[in-house]
Amino acid sequence: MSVLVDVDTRVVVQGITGHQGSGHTLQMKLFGTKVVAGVTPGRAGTQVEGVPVFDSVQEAVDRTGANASCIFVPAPFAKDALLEAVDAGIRLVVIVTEHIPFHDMLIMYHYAKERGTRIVGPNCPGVASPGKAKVGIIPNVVFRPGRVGVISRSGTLTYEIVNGIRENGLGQSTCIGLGGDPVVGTSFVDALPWFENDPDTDLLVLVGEIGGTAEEDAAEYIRQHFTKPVVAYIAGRAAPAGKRMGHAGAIISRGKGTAQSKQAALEAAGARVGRFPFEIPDLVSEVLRERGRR
Amino acid sequence: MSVLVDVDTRVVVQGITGHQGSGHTLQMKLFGTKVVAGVTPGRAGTQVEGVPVFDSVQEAVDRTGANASCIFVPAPFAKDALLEAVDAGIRLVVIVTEHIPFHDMLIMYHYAKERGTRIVGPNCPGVASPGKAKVGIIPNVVFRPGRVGVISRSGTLTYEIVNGIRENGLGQSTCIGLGGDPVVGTSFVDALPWFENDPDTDLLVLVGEIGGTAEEDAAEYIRQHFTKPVVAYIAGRAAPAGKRMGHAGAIISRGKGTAQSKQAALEAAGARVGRFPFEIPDLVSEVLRERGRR
Amino acid sequence: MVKLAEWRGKEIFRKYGVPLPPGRVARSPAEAEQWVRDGSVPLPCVIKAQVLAGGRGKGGAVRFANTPEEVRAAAEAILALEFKGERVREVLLEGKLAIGRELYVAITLDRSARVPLLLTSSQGGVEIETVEDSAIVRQPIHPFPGLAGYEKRRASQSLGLTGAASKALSLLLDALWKAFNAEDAELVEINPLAVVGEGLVALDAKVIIEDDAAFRHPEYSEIRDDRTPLEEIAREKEIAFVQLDGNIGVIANGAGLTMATLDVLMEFGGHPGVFLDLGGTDDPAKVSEAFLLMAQARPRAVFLNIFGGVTRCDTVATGLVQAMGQIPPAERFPLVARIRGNNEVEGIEILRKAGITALSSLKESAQSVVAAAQGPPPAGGRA
Amino acid sequence: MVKLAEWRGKEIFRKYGVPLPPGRVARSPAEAEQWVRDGSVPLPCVIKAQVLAGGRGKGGAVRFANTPEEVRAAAEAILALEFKGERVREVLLEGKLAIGRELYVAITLDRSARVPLLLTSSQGGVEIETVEDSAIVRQPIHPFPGLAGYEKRRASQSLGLTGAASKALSLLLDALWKAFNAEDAELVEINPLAVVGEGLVALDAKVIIEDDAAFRHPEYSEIRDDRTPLEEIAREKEIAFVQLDGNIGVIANGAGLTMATLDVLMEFGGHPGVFLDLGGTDDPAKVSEAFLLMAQARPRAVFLNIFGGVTRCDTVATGLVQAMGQIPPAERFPLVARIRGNNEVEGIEILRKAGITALSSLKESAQSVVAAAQGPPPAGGRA
Repeated sequence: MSVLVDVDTRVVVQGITGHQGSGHTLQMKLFGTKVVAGVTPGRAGTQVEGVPVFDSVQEAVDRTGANASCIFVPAPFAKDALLEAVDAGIRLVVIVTEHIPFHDMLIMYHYAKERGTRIVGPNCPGVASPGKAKVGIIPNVVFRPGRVGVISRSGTLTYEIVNGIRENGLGQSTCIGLGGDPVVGTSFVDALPWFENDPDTDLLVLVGEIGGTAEEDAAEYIRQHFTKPVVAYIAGRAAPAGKRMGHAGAIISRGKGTAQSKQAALEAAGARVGRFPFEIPDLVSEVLRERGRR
Repeated sequence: MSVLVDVDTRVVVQGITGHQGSGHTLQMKLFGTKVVAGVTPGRAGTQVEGVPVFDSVQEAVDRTGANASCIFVPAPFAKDALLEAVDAGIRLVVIVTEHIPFHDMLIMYHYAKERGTRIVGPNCPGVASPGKAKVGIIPNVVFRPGRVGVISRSGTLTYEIVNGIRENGLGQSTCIGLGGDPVVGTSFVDALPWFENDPDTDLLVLVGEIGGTAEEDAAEYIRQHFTKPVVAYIAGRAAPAGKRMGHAGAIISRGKGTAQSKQAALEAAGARVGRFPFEIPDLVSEVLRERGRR
Repeated sequence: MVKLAEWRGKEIFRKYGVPLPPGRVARSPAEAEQWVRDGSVPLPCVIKAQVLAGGRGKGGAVRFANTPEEVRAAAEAILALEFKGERVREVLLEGKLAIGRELYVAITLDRSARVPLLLTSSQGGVEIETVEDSAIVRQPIHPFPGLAGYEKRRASQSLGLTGAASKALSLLLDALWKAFNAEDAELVEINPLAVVGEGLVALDAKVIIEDDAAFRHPEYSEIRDDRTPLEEIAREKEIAFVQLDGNIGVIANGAGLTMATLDVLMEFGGHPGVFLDLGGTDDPAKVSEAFLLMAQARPRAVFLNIFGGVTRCDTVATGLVQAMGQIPPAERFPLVARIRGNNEVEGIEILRKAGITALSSLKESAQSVVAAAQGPPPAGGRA
Repeated sequence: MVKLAEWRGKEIFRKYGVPLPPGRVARSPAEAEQWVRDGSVPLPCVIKAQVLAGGRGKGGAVRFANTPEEVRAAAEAILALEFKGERVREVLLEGKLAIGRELYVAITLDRSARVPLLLTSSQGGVEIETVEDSAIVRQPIHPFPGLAGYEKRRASQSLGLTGAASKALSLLLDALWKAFNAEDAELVEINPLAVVGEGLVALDAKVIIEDDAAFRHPEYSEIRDDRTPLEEIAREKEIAFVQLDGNIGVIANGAGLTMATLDVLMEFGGHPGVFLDLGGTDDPAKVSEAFLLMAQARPRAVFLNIFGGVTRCDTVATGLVQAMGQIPPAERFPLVARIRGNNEVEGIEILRKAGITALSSLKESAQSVVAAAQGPPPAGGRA
């Protein structure tokens, strides 16, 4: 078992003929993912990295049985790409595209949710479960199969932490990058139950950042429902109020969304919160040792 | 058991202080319905026919446990009334109001459907199950408890047919008036499975009319899935094409929606189709006799 | 149901950005000539009668002209027409274009699925009813996110459009979708949609506005329609009233019951001439008003069929008797009443006192009114 | 994030029908005087500095005037101000109204619920952050059907409005809702919303437009903001660049990693002066451009922290070395690089050849850059 993706995941790449789309199609395949189709309107009949390209997601689904999508199309067209995926019956959509207007995402989120399609992202690295499948852009090299689950709002920082876990001799069950936008398809609170119920996950790493109250919501969920150990890191202690720190969602506004508030909430919920990213892999090892899992 | 309404139905009347709202509140109570609340903004604290009035549906639900609504508010405000009922968690909404723009109904229909609320109507007489509850305006006198189910697109014509069934010594399990608009919350196809699964219904009377393909859709469903006998009547054989016959939905347009097509489809599906409304009660008795149910 | 004449439909199209040929409306031959003389409409041009009925091309209601004089003559001829019963009040002048293919595009309602439906066909320029189902692509559009890009791409594909023409279609469909929703339309149809070079141009416009949304669109209340004058009066009085080809007037309460009454009459050899649905009204004054409207249609006989469920038979009878007193003797007609339901006995008694026979059997009363309609004609004409 | 000055916010409000006091913008004392002399703005009136910072009232940036001469004098005084670092370029003149109660109304985003949120409070006229939570009514608005009537009624109730004022609120909320969506706003706020007689008037306007929707709103691209000049350049070049109060420039790839790098620096006593996120760029030219922008901020030291996951360390290093060559010697600064991940060895080698020491430990490299920043200052000023 794993979270969101597994060996039955069959990926269609929307925007496969672009630079990012084609490059990451190769990487997903190298990870072992079944990338079965690509979509770029007007490019049907061609191939990218050995993957057949179709004009529409519906055709891709009909012809290849695709059940997950990875969206690389530019922001102005992302809403349409998502609607197309949902209407074609795709159940998991990872949106890598950044700079999607949040007003578009509000529509995308509710449209998908009401039809039972799960969105991860936008502006996110995606989902990977080593040995099974990857939908997104997390670098393959940082992974190795194991029993640590990871949920994160950032990209590179997560790669670094996941890599550190690997270097410490451990591996990951599933890693989900939620994305740094204010409106995301999957939040910590959405993803926590999956890891709670995943028999392959022993411990969860939560990587948060300033802005919003997603980490506080997560802490409340952890306090009430989550039984596995949690190690957390929150980026942005040094960020001033009112400035967007790279991510559209990373902003302390009107006194809400500080790193301090998030750290305190997670600590109160029993999580071990690291001060430095490089502490996290060590904390993971330590907690697992304490619990006798290692 | 019965269809849509039962002894646990607790009705809130939206627009209770109007002429129609108050009059039919009394009639519903005389039918034996638990009318627990009324809503008219600005009239909280008053009573209508002994029923307490609230400013909002949410208050009515919180204070009285209402789980069904009957909407009498004027057409321009009907969409809002429905949204309010759905957001307050009401599961069944009967919309009596006529002349609601179908563009509004499209929004109402999908909003309610995606949240699990069932709409009956608009422009409809509602639902009644003798001895249990009535949500709507079907006259009380035409009923008596029994085992004939009725689904209809018209009002008075249905009262007459239902009354005829009563005069023939039979009674009704549940009667649903779907309403005569082009976009209705509940269609024949939606309601047929309920009667199929209702152990209290032995036979179904279907009263259709010209316009749309709801009866053809129903015939297809009956052919494939409906095991109980069906007696049908279709109004509008004498109607010319292109004219709206009273109901907004009763129009033969672009060659679609003729009475002939509907009658033929229902007959092909095994239904007994009467030529005159006054034949229907006799056909019901006859079919039940043939089946040995009488 | 407000059917808009072509030029009104095109005014709406223009408002939302649907590309149109250069054109102007004229109400006189002189005005028509002026539009070409001042360059508002280029020559050669087409002159089209602004009527609601179809088949204008074959009926001489569409002409072509190469000079201002020809324009004037064509406008004069068309404005003198009575086309399928409609007097021609306006002509639309439009510059002739170098037309490539003719396509079909429309948005209407899918009643079963409860969604708007986008219809496209590469067989434009003919009545869509004559096009085979397999040559029409139907796409349901969910009202919430609205028309999506991939749906527009599929439409392009179905019409064989690529490149600039495909982009033009995308913009045109956005405009059409906006018009459909913002104007509360039942139908927005472009047939034919012409391919002109790399672009698209709407050569015709068929727009039907929904009646029930009139409270949002007072601008449509003054527009003439294909209603008869009596239907127009009925509409103002909010009475459901339809004129038919026969001679028996039918008044009943409830659309279904009124339709069923027409059906029964037909079965017994009668010819319904008026459909009048009293609806759920209880009010004797309203009943009376409806009845006087019926009288204006000059029926040979009238059949009143009431089932008192929500309404009461006695109040309907009272209104009826009041109205009968106001009809001049020369315009009176035989009346057969059939009354059932609430206060049925009282209602029948009120009618009996006024000299009107009321039966309770639908069959007998129908037979009786059909016989009455075959008797000597009343003072006036047909219903 | 485009924060609009009050007068621009009010232009948007006017477009959607939010009621406003009679007012005009002036860019000179003479223009201000003219608006009252020609009756465009009635007297007495208020003159307000058009700056983005709050607290104008206490800061002398809002004045009142009873005569044209007073208006001119007030405008002159305000236009000479530098308010919290912003030069005042415009003043807004508005007629003074007989104000009843002051309310608060706003629409913003509820990130957790992923819906717009309608906020109302009867305690308007003060900073909303100072109002107790229990005095603010929050209503989530589902984006699909949009703002519903019952939600507006609840808002009226929460503000204690009845009758005509309640109807005015309903229209105002519709306008605000439309503005929030059509303008792709992050925030539309009226504080205070004044009760004037039976009506409502927006005395202030706070509108923030979302950056990511800029492709739909070219009209906002020219609007000045509270960005620094360098941030403005970065925005045009699409580089995530934030100026802070310290003296160490931080370049990293990925927003989370960049923030974490700031955090680590702070922990070791450093003061970050620039946040520069390279994002996922691979392109040496883009890296070089970013680095030159960093140089313009005149940092005391720069810390480059790269984890090569999607990107490659060697291409980043190449861009860096190119950029270093273009910085004039007088403007150079100590650089500490920490590189991990894809092609890490190649990247370190490229830097080494250019005389830049690259470490692989985040801790050590952070300590090293903090030490460097405490050394002798470079030629120019602070970051």
